Amino acid sequence: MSTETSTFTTTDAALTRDEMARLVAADIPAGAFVNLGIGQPTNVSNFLTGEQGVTLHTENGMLGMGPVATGDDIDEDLINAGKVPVTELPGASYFHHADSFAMMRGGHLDVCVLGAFQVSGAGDLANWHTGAPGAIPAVGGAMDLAIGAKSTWVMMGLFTKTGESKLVQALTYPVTGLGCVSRIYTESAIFELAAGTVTVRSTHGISFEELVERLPVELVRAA
Amino acid sequence: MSTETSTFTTTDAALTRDEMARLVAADIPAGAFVNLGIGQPTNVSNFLTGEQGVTLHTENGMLGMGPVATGDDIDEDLINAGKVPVTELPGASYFHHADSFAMMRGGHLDVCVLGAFQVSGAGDLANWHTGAPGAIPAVGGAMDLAIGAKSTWVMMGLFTKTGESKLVQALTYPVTGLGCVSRIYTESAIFELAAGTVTVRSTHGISFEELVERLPVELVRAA
Amino acid sequence: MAPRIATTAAEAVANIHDSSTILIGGFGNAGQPMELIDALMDCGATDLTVINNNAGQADAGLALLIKERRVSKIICSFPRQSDSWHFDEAYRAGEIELELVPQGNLAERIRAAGAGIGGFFTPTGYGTLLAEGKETRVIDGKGYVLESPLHADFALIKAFKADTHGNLVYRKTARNFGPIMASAAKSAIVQVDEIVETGKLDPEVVVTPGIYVNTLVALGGNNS
Amino acid sequence: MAPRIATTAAEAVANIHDSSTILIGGFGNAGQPMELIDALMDCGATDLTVINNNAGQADAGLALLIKERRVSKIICSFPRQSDSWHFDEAYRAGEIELELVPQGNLAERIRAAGAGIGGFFTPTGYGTLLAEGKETRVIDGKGYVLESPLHADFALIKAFKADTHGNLVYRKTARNFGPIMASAAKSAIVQVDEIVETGKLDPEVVVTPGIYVNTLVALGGNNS
Repeated sequence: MSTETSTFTTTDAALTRDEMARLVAADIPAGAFVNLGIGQPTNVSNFLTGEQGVTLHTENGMLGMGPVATGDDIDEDLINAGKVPVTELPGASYFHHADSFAMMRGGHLDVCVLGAFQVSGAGDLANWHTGAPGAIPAVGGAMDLAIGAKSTWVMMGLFTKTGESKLVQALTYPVTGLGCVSRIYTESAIFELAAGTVTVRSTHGISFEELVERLPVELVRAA
Repeated sequence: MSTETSTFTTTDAALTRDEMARLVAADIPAGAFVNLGIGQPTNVSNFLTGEQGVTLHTENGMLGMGPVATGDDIDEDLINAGKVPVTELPGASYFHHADSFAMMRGGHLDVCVLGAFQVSGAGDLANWHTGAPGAIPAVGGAMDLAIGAKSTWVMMGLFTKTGESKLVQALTYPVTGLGCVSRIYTESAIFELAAGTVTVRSTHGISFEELVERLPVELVRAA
Repeated sequence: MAPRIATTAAEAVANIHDSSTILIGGFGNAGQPMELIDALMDCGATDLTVINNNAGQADAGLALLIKERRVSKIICSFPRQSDSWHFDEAYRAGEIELELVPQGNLAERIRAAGAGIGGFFTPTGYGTLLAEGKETRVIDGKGYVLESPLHADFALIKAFKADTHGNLVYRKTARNFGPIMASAAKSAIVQVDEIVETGKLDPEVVVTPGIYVNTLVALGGNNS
Repeated sequence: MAPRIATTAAEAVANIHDSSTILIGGFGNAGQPMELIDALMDCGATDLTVINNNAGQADAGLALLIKERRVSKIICSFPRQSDSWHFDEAYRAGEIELELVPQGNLAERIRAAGAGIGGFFTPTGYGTLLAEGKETRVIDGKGYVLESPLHADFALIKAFKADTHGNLVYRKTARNFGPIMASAAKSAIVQVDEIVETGKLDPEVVVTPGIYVNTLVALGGNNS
């Protein structure tokens, strides 16, 4: 999971969702055990290569999950955490829910990729609940996933519809997990978070200086 | 495990070890899941009948343990808690050590039969350590077994070699488990322990009155 | 005891009484004991506390129990879904109590009940709304929340095959909550596709030993 | 990562360094990784903390490590046996530290380490010498002792078969501590009778998923 070799890069255009997913996929070390959260992170699986030999975990009790099932391959007993029918790869295994979450909680997965409402410079994550009055709360596996891997990466848009930064000094949404996020992929920039320092690895369609201006956290440019 | 129908009985001679084992076996309810401790309790299995349909648990990871293995049936991967080769009955299952002790600790076994150094009138058990200076302590599964069944029964001699009662007011040996024993089988008498009351179910080669005289705990004669 | 073998789902759930706490297995449709839930609906038991990953979907199963106000409390991780309208309505009306538990803590609490553990420190949920009012502790520099076991009177689960001793095997991700729920209930009621003779399941591959199973009912299935 | 496949026991244990904490599987001879323990003896690592159910027997394996004073501390449930003379001597000489743990607490502490649990309340040992100095608590009228996870640097275990992904199956009661020890070590080193191609083990019957296995070595066996 080391990132010490990252050098600052920049591109003219913001990243598309597929480009983000492709970058995440390329950053996953060969042979890693990975959980991809529901939503944008699921798309990462489309860009993993066979040579990477990545094993996917689904928290409802499986390692070695294959692509989404279609046609005759659909089996109602074989679904992912998003309740979508999936397939089984050679070397797969099944286990019950307590064993599956023990695997996460025990820190055995290498990478977990999640969506987010907000991430703080300290790596605090908010992605489970808007906290809006009247909203019915539902947490699922969000809090387990947040702390359930050696590295937790986030994929999100960097700005809200009204232009506020989702990379914040302190969360205003309810916390999912504290100090758990180590990397954030957005359409505009990729950030590394470590020991309270936020390093910008790359910018996309925005300059480092503009980022510094628009984001409420102190930023360091990668060397 | 109810004993409400027991009526007081007496026989002229002290029970032999086989007679004790036979009585214990007869008291085990049909269909029960049972763990028999190392030593005297192991002998109980020789007196269980097929009609009882008792399932034996061994804490090193098996339900459905059969008789001791001999000859070609000996398999070094199939042993009991006493490390003796055993056999497997139809309907057996294997599980790992944490699951096996979870089964005990969770109260899923019906009966556990153990040996003892001492039992108190309150059902406290001492059977793991003499506490003698210089003795190297070893506990094994003793403490787990003591509290690991719906009913814990003890088989022991009632008196020490020097004639002291091993049914005591308060343990002088180190505790294995508190308030866990509900029945004691000895060569001289069988006792039911409940809510601090010690009821004598039967005497063997000794009268109830002699027992009252020799034992330091208050005794009630079964109706 | 060898499990009671019921011939219908109705017979399997006949002992469930008002005010019971019931673990219900399944994640999505996988491992969901549909027929047992329907039978629970028919048996009339009410004032139930239900422990399930979700809070019912659409117009079937658990959702109908909630619609009929038979569930006074639900303990789950993910009640709100696009089609959880019956729960949403009961909840907004203040007619159902919700205890929201992170999914892994839910699983571990159920496992703890079966394993005789009195409580455990989990890192999941530390520093969040769902730890409010709970004991917390920093151990080796990391924050943990104390969580308690979730015991139940009954478990309704679905497995693939059973033998007549009650040993169970599951299929793929339909295993999910089944094994831990069977261990955490006083009485586990299990629907299976097929009951085979004892001796037909390899002891090495049994997932739930028969000791955890009280009632079996074979209801066929699509996958056998 | 797919596990490293070593060709000899010596190569399998080559990374074990002085002052390591090592989980060693087995109960009696069943599941005991004899060849790996012998290789550990040969590799010279010392000042070891060993977690095992026992403290060595006769003049082989763990007993020899203790005889050579390579084990500074042992965490076990049953050190004293008729043939545990090397442990007895080291212990009486004050040359080995002993942490005695009830067997089920030992298993649960190992499981807790693998499962990321910070501590748990167990009824086993409450009111006994082995709870002295430990935090206790009465929960719903029953006494419990707080026990902590047992993490380790390495686990040496024996399984029956592995596939090249490191998925493991065991044989009969030789399963014992293997699965939980594999999960509790930073690096699990596993000897098996046979390594088969990935795809040859049924995913339903895998007991230890490959994620827990770091090094495999096939050493044949008597039972395959």
